[in-house]
Amino acid sequence: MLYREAGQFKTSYAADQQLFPIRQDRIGVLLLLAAAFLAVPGMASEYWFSAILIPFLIFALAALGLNILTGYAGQLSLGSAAFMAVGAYAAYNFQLRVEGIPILVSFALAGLTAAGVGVLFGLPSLRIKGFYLAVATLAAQFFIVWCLTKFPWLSNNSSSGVISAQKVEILGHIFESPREKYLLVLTVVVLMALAARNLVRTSTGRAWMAVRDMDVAASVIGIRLMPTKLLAFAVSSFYCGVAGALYAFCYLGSVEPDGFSLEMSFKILFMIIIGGVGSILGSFLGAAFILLLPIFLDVGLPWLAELFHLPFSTATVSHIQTLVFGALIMFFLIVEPHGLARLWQIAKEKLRLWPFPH
Amino acid sequence: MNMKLETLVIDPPAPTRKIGGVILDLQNISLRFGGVKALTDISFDIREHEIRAIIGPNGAGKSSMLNVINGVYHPQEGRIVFRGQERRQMEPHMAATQGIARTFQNIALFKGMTVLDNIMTGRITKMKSTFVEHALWFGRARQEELAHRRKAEEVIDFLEIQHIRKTPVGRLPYGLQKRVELGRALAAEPSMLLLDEPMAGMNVEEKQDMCRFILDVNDQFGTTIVLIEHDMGVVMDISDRVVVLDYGKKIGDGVPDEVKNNEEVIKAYLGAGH
Amino acid sequence: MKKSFKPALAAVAVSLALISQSAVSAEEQFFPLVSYRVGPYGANGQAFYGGFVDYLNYVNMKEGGVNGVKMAWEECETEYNNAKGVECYERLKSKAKASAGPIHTMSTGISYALVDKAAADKLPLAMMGYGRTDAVDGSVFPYAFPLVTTYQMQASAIVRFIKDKEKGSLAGKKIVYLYHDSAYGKEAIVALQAEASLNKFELTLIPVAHPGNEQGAQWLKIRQEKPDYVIFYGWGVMNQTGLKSAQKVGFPRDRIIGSWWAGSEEDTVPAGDAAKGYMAATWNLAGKSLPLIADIEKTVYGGGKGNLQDTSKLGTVLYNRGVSAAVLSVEAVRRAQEKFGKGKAMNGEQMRWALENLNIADARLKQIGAADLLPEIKTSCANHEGSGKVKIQQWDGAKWVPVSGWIEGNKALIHPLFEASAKQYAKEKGITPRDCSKEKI
Amino acid sequence: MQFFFEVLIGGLLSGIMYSLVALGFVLIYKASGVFNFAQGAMVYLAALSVVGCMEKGAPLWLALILAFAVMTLFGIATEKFVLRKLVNQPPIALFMATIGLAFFVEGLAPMVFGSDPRALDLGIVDEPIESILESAGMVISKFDLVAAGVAAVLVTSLALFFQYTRIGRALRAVADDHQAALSIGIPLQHIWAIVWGVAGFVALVAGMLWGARNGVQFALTFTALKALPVLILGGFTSVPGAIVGGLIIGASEKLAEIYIPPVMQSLFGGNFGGIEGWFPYVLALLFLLVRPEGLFGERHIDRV
Repeated sequence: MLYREAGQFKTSYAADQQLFPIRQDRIGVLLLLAAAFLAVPGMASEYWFSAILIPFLIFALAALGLNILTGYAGQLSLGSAAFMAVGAYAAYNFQLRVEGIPILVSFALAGLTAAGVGVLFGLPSLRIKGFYLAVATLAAQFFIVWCLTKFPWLSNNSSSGVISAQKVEILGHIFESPREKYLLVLTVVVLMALAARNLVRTSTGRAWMAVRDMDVAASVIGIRLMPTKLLAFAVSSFYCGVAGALYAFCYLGSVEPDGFSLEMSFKILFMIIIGGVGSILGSFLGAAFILLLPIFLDVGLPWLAELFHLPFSTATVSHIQTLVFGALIMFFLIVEPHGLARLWQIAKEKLRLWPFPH
Repeated sequence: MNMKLETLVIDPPAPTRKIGGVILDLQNISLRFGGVKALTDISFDIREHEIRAIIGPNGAGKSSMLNVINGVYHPQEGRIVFRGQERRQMEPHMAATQGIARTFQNIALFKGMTVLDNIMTGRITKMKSTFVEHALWFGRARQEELAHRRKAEEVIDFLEIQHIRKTPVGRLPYGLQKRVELGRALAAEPSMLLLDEPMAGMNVEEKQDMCRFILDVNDQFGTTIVLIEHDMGVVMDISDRVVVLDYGKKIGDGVPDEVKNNEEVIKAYLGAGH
Repeated sequence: MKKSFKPALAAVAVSLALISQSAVSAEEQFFPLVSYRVGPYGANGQAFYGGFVDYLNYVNMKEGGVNGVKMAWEECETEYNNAKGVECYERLKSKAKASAGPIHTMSTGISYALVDKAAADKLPLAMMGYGRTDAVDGSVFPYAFPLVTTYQMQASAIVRFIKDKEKGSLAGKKIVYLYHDSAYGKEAIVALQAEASLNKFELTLIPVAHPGNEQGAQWLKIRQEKPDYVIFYGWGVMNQTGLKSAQKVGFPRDRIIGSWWAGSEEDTVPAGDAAKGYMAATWNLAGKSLPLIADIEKTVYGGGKGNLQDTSKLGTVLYNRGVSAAVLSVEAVRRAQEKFGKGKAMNGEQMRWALENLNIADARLKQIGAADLLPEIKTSCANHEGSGKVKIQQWDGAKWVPVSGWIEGNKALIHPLFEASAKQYAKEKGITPRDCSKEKI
Repeated sequence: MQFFFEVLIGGLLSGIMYSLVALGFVLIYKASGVFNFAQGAMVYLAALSVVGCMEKGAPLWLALILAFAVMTLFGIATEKFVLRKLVNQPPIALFMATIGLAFFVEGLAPMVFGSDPRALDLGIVDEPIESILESAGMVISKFDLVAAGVAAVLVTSLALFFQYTRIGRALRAVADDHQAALSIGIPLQHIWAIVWGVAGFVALVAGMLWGARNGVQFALTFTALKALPVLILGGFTSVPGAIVGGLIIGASEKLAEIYIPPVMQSLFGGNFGGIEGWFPYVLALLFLLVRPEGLFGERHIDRV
């Protein structure tokens, strides 16, 4: 009964095609945003901002980007981290080389740069499908990182290849404390998530999904495969690029090309699979799961070991963390192969009826 | 091959309908996959507003013929003249923009999307707004989405599938999926509609519904219909002209009665031992 | 289904409670250990942090801490991953407000990510022999300490060692620099190029892509080049593979000299016989017989408080290096207490001062039995490195044996490179460097 | 020219090492359509089991048998507790499950057997063959030749196994058609367990050779990265493809590492070595643009 649509009649198509057609969803999202913008900044500690909330939002944005490509347009990619690297290095270079450029413009240009590179590496998708394409995107992963290592100009000739992000200054205000950075990242991520939601509920998104579900049929009803796939690569890389810029400027501060490793690409992929392929909410849930689980294990396991006086050495506890992480991934897949977002959906369907079972 | 002769109760074609001139002319079409000949030297034409059936045993090349018409396959030889213009290489999406829509033998719906989204997708060639407008929900995006939603709802009303509009198509029974697929094709407001076995696997009642929809489409919108169907009763009842293929060759062409009495056609159907 | 979530929720609640736990009490000197013991380099971390923790325990057990202040610590696993390193740092830093020992990450990547954060939080970051090398210039990097040696000074010292072997001249010699293609491997290039033009030897650069488990092409190229020496900056599996590949093409191992990241038992044992004769730089010797190590074994392991699960690691190069890092850190605590009050826990700022004003002479090292665990070290605002000395050790097939005394890199040649790089960094970041001549001791 | 051949031969022999890892991927993909990301972790587990048993005092032959038992158990357990519960799920879910499996193994194996890098001595010294070195002046490694021999024996015995045993035929059948396989009378579950066991055996062989070559340690899991381009090139479903793909990748990446960076250096200046990380992938990608199904993969025609 809590989540009941009955009684909410739509009198116009406009009402039915809002961002969130169901009232409870609208209220829920508004509450969540209010909490994120108003309550969290007052309550969270510095640790929560710098170590959990900011990386969570940034990875959720990257996962969202990958989800657009993989979840909506059906093109499996293992190169997300490389596109983040492009974004990070592009933003750094725009700040460095263009006098007085506003930081947000740099971020947008970083996204566009990443989008351009994404389109380039998306070209093979016109001929290659499935796991073959996934492995081909690895070419992007390794090649891009290598390029960033090899062209010293890109890191302003630093001998190590490491770049240090410049100050984040908007309208004369310097975003320095974790709280300010959190708010900046939150704003960017919320806006981009809304834009993504708009994209996937309109004809752009329908074209992507059509290509994903059956590309021949899609072309028969008039969808041009090439621009549609390439647009997915571009938009996805744009998201990853902006995420990369935020990663460098609002999270780590200093980044090296090797930091944008294959491991990171995989992590982003885990997020969308665990969270839910083809779901915007899933990108956020997945990012939370993949980032928080190891932290909980890291904090919780030694505590449990102590509690039960288990003779675990520090190394053993670390091994158990890895093991449990793997086991939980399998467990969640077995319980719900379609991801956390589906679990949420099922919960919503149950709530529709609750507390009456039928 | 099932040559059912049970008769369906179907309204005869409306007398008001005027069959026009040739809109699509296929001349000496040959199609090969590697060494395998799928179609050999096939010629026939399709006139405006008519219902044209393509029949033949399994593997006769019927689906390949439709694939040639809307550009999925490119024949090695032959000419295709559409509305007086010869076309060479054409991609499927170009056929779609020229007003050719189709359904598939094995349903090719977008399984992860709802009925409404599938039908909205059918209108994609009519949409002009760009992805930037979509992302910002700005400019033409909003008006267009609403205008096309209205059109999509018309199709939904026409096919009487209002109750399932928000259901993901993957969850629908087979008969309804076929109907949704027809809806997706209709949403494009095509001038020519290619239907690949629209009634396969349906029970009598569902078939009647489908026939009614096909005739209504043809009648109300004047849509030219090219139809592949195994149910001879249906074919003979609703089509204006029938072309018969066997082993990639044309063996008969004409109005239903002619075809029914064509020696070769009878041989092909009976001799094949189906 | 519902049931199985309950323990998970409980764990979440517990973890949350733990994360928000309060800081440690004031009589303890807290060491945030941003460590790693699993993952690709887990074995290295186990030895290093095992040694580090054992020494802290040793100080507590032997003398009841420093002037009564007990050493305390908490570990957080980074898996050698930059993002996890930052998370760990942030988690531990709230506990490090009242007192903070220097942070050792044993990872160049994590150090880079922490340089700015640590400076903002006023927590000293120690990077012994790794990390951001231009932080040698303390005027720009007040809180970062690349102590003992850097990639560049080490390379310079290796060149000097070779030069001594070649009877004082390298003119016309050929040296190949084979390196891990990352910040770590790349930083020494400038130093080696400077050395090459100074000493007139021919330098060939050959990078190896991460992880470096395949070096066939590189070593065939080396065989073709026929260099007199190979300077080898490898890491992890790249080290064993390099030694094995050298054997495969018949390149003599005693002409290969590695950096300290490529000079531990973890690097040579897996290579088996192929490692025999190979040399590497180090600033601490291996072995259990060193007085301090022997005493740790007796006191800490005898007292059942040993941190190592696998005691065979006791006395390995990396274990002893962990002890070495801890000795240095504890000596800094001592120094800070001398200045700011004995018997008190020292906070980040006080520790920073101590690290910048270290002066550990040989006599003191002998006194604590750590003579061969550290070179003499004397830091200042302008020189956060403080030593620049290494020894060269050689693998005899079973253990590492020292083959040289302390060798100092060419400071006059190398340190200006740091200053230039630091200056560029200051400019990019808009930092006004401190005036080192005005720093009070 | 002599140098060219030296690099070429060295590359081909390295390529065989990649093929060994790729084989494991192919077997599982062929029989169950699962892209098994845990193959690298399995190589690690296998090698670690061998050195672990040897450290406890077992001779090499016994350690090998025990490790094979470990791998078989692992295969059966994987089928029983993971794959069976994910039947009929989309391939990406299965793929993800194998990633979870990889983490699981990477945590479990070192916990049981210790995480120190260790040497594995198979009694073959990895040195240049003297006679060739003297007569042709070329370096050909003894060890690599042995590895090539082992790979040849392995592939031959796999081929015989598939051709002449009942289980082998069932495995081939299941690759072609799951329904048909059921009609032979072997339950699909058993077939999956067996194929994971066989892949475990291949992992054991790969783990032995790679472990003896570079030491037994965590980095063995990275061998999977070397196998992926081999897979794309050879096709996911072809055993000969894995071998030929390995040879091509091995030879071309070594030649590229030697000959491409100088060209780039003359174009852009600077140092461009270390291209082995991406070169095989880009090569495989370019190859795919010409032949999207790989060298020996099955051609796929869209039917509508």
